[in-house]
Amino acid sequence: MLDQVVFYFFALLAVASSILVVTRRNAVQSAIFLVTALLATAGIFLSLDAEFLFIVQVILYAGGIMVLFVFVIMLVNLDVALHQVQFNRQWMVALIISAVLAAQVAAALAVSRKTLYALPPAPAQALEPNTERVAYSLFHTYMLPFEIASILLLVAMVGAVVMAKKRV
Amino acid sequence: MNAIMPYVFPVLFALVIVALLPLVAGYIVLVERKVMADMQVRLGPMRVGPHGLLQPIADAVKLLIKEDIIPENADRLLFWGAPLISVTAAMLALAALPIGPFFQIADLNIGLLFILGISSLGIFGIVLGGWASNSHYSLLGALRSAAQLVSYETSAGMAVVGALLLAGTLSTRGIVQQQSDSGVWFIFAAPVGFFIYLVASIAETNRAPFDMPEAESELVAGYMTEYSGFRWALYFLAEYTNMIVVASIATTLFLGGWLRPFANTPAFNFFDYLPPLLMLWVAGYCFRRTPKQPVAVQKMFIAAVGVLCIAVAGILIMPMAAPSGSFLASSKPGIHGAFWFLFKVGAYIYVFMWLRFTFPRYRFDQLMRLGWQFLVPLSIVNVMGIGIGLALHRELNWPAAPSLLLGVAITLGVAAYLLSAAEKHEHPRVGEEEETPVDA
Amino acid sequence: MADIYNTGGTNVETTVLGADEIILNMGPQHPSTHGVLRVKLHLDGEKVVGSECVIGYLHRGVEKIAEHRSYQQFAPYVDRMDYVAAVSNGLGYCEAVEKLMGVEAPPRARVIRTILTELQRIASHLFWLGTHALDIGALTPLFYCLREREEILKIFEKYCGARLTTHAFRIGGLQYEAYDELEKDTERFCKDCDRRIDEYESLLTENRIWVGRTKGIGVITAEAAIAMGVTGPVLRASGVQWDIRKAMPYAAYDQYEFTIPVGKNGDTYDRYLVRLEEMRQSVKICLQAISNIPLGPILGKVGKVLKPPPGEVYHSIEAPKGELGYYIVSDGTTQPYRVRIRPPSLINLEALDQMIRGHLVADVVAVIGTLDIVLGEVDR
Amino acid sequence: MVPIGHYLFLSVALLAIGIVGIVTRRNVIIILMSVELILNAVNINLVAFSRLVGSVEGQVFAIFIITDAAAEAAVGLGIIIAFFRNRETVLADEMDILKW
Repeated sequence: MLDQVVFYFFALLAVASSILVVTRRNAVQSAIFLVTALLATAGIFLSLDAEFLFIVQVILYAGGIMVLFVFVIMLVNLDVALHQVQFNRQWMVALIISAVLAAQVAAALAVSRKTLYALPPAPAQALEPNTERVAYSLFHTYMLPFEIASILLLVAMVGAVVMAKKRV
Repeated sequence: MNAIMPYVFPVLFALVIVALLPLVAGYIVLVERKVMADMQVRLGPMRVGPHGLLQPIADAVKLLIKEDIIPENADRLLFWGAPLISVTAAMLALAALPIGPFFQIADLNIGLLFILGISSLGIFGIVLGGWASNSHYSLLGALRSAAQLVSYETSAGMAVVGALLLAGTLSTRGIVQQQSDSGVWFIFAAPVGFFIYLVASIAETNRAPFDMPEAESELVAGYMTEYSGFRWALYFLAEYTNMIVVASIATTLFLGGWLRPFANTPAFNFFDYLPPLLMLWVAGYCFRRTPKQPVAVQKMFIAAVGVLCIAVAGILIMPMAAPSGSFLASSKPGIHGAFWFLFKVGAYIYVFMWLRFTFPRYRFDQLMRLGWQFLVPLSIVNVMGIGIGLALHRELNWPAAPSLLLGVAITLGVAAYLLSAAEKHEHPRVGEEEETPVDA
Repeated sequence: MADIYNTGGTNVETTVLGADEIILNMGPQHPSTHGVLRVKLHLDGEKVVGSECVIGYLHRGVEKIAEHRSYQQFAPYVDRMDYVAAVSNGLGYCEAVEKLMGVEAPPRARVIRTILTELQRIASHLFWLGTHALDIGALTPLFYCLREREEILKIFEKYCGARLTTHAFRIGGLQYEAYDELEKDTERFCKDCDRRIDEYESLLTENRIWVGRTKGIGVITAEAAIAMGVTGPVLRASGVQWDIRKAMPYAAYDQYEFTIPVGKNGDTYDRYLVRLEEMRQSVKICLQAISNIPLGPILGKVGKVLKPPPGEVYHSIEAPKGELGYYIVSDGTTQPYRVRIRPPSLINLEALDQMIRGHLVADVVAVIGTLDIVLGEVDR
Repeated sequence: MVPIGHYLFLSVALLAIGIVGIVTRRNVIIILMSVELILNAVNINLVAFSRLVGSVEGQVFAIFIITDAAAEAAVGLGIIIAFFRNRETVLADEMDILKW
């Protein structure tokens, strides 16, 4: 019961703020609603016993990446942007793509419904202790991807600096 | 019924904290003003209540009834919401703090990360408030603070990681337990980490000498320039709550949380008598000042404060006087733990104030340089040093003290190198030694 | 490598006015423009690429008022220019009129004038130190400085009854005879002051943040300083040894031993050191002066109605902030035909633009502070 | 645990909203934000299935995706700043030159 309330609360919050993200004219407000959506997702993670991912989502996504976004939005001139047309005329395309997507997922779910729903969820303790399990998996099984990810970050950092640097 | 029971105490405790926090923040402001006055050969607030004891309440009332001004071209939604974000983030972070072994809202598995993560969301309040005000001063202040918080979070986080290596857990309670078991506060095992955290936490709470975002002599009040009244008070509340949060983190991580000094040594058990004695001393001071108050109301008020102190002393003494095994005696760690925790938090905040009134302010580029070129490398080396020490101790079975000391020594060596490199940069030319100029 | 305490961009960089340039109005209502100065800053990010000072918010037409007052009546008005150093203003004016009339103040008056003016210099520098430190973010020195300044103001109060706008002197000598304990009070203060200055130095001089904030900031070379007409400690910090007390002695300065501190780099830090040393030298002068105050009259031979012969005179003194000059034209009547005042703050302020280019907004505050301007004097 | 289908629907909803954002918006920054939304939708799936089968692998991959998002945001925003500096615009349909 409590599970469901929590899930629907966060799900509704996530969907509502996502819609606001793509519909607000003002980019700063969009960014704020994106933060809300990300935090709602973090809440869903928490309800799924993924504590570590919850905090990663909060620190990295909401606290790190989004601050970067807000920073950049403030750097680029918004007063001008506010008076520009914010949407192109592709509503139909978007709707069609979404509809097709929805239909696909619905079909897939309908087909696999029996098997998918029959799967019993793992016991609640399966992921305990969460942080240690994630760490073990990250540093033993997925050591190589982890290192590759760090190199990716390094490359991204260098790339961002090169891109954003003032041309002298 | 049983399903609800586990939630009752945390919810009650959360309500108490949320209700008391504005009051506590107000009194921290009063203490700050008094400390400032003491250091500046003044008296500080003396008018409202005896020794200005009612000043915070008068200030709060003033702020609440002030006209609510929203600038003409401000983004109303964000201008309205930004202070709320700041306050909410700061207050949420309090949830995982253990004020003594019994008083804690939630002992999360990821406790410490939770505090760090949630309090880092407060930055949105600052940035959005500055941006929504639609003023140059505010925007500059907001951009500065965004850059500053992100920079110093890095080194603060790395300093925390150093202590976490020692603790082996993220749970705040577990960290203190670990310090209790090993008998050593982590400040002694990782002094450099504590230093880094001290500096970074001052910068993160925007306090002098790192109070760039609100540097009053340059940007008037930074991101808060356009705010007034209640919204401004919310920002202030958030700032002081953040101070409490970082002080609590430092206390939990480095200063042994709720443990009293030498908690494991029975020879120092007389330390248990210090808290009640301290409270009695404060009570005595209040009574001594009572006849000197000019107005009857003030006499009564300061006497009431004295009685309150005696009551607290009584609460602190009771578990010690009660027969062992009784409920009262078993509550001793909780009550005394809460005292020591708050005492340490207070001491940490006092250091904040002390630094604020002593030092001039950094310039923004100097601040960033200090953060990125000194603190971040040092904090990484600090983690490595602690790691080396722990590896020597755990893998090679060296005794704990020398191996940890070796780690500290490595870190200090790097710190000395960084400082000397900075020195060289500062005085590139030989013989440019500055002397008091004399006439020729 | 890790230059944590870099002293910042001293090299002036001229940026073409670009799209990212914003204009920041600093003042007239701003906590650290020392009154009602308005600086229009052209910023590239936080870097200053240009600036304009807008002055005149405190203009009271002091020079014009002089044309409608008798010589005696005008004396109190000059106190209102540099209200932090009223005694010095008064001294300059009185000596200028005396020069115009060809009279001299008696020796006793001149020595007491010297003592009070030097005390005023210390008071002015103390006030500057406190506010300058406050601008840079050190809250506490201000209160220590005001504590010492209070002692000086008490001496003034005992002497003439006023603390701020003293009107202490009279054309031809002194308004009042020195009170009995003047020597004792001054000596006590001087003995104390040396120790206090050491205290301030322990707070600031070697503080890394202070050094980082002031060294290499607002540099003005000796040549540039002379070209701009900058005077006072600002000039001396650039290495020019020019002090009117030595160059063209007035009052009783030729009788005393003191040195003129000079700096090397002409930056904010040097100006700080120069002013501190000047305070020490002032203490020295005061101690020498009180040890031997000659007896005799305090007022020279001037009549009740002053009628200087037609002519003109320029007389300048070394006020705490620089050269304070009075140019007075007399047409032989009881009122001056024209008075022109050369306020040190105004001329020093002109160097501001040159000093802050290429620095950050925070440095603008430091440089305005280090120039030690008083807007009452700038706008007159 | 809430049935897994609910999570899938939520995930699809976020994905669709993200796609709508990408297709209809002109502001590049908001397009980037929509991409973040889509990545987020993927994360929900991964974590939900991780909980369902009781293995942390899904969470580990979610962490990798967040890392990816960080890298993408850094480079993307760097490009936007560089572009804005040259063309004074952040609108996608005005980014119509191959070289500047």
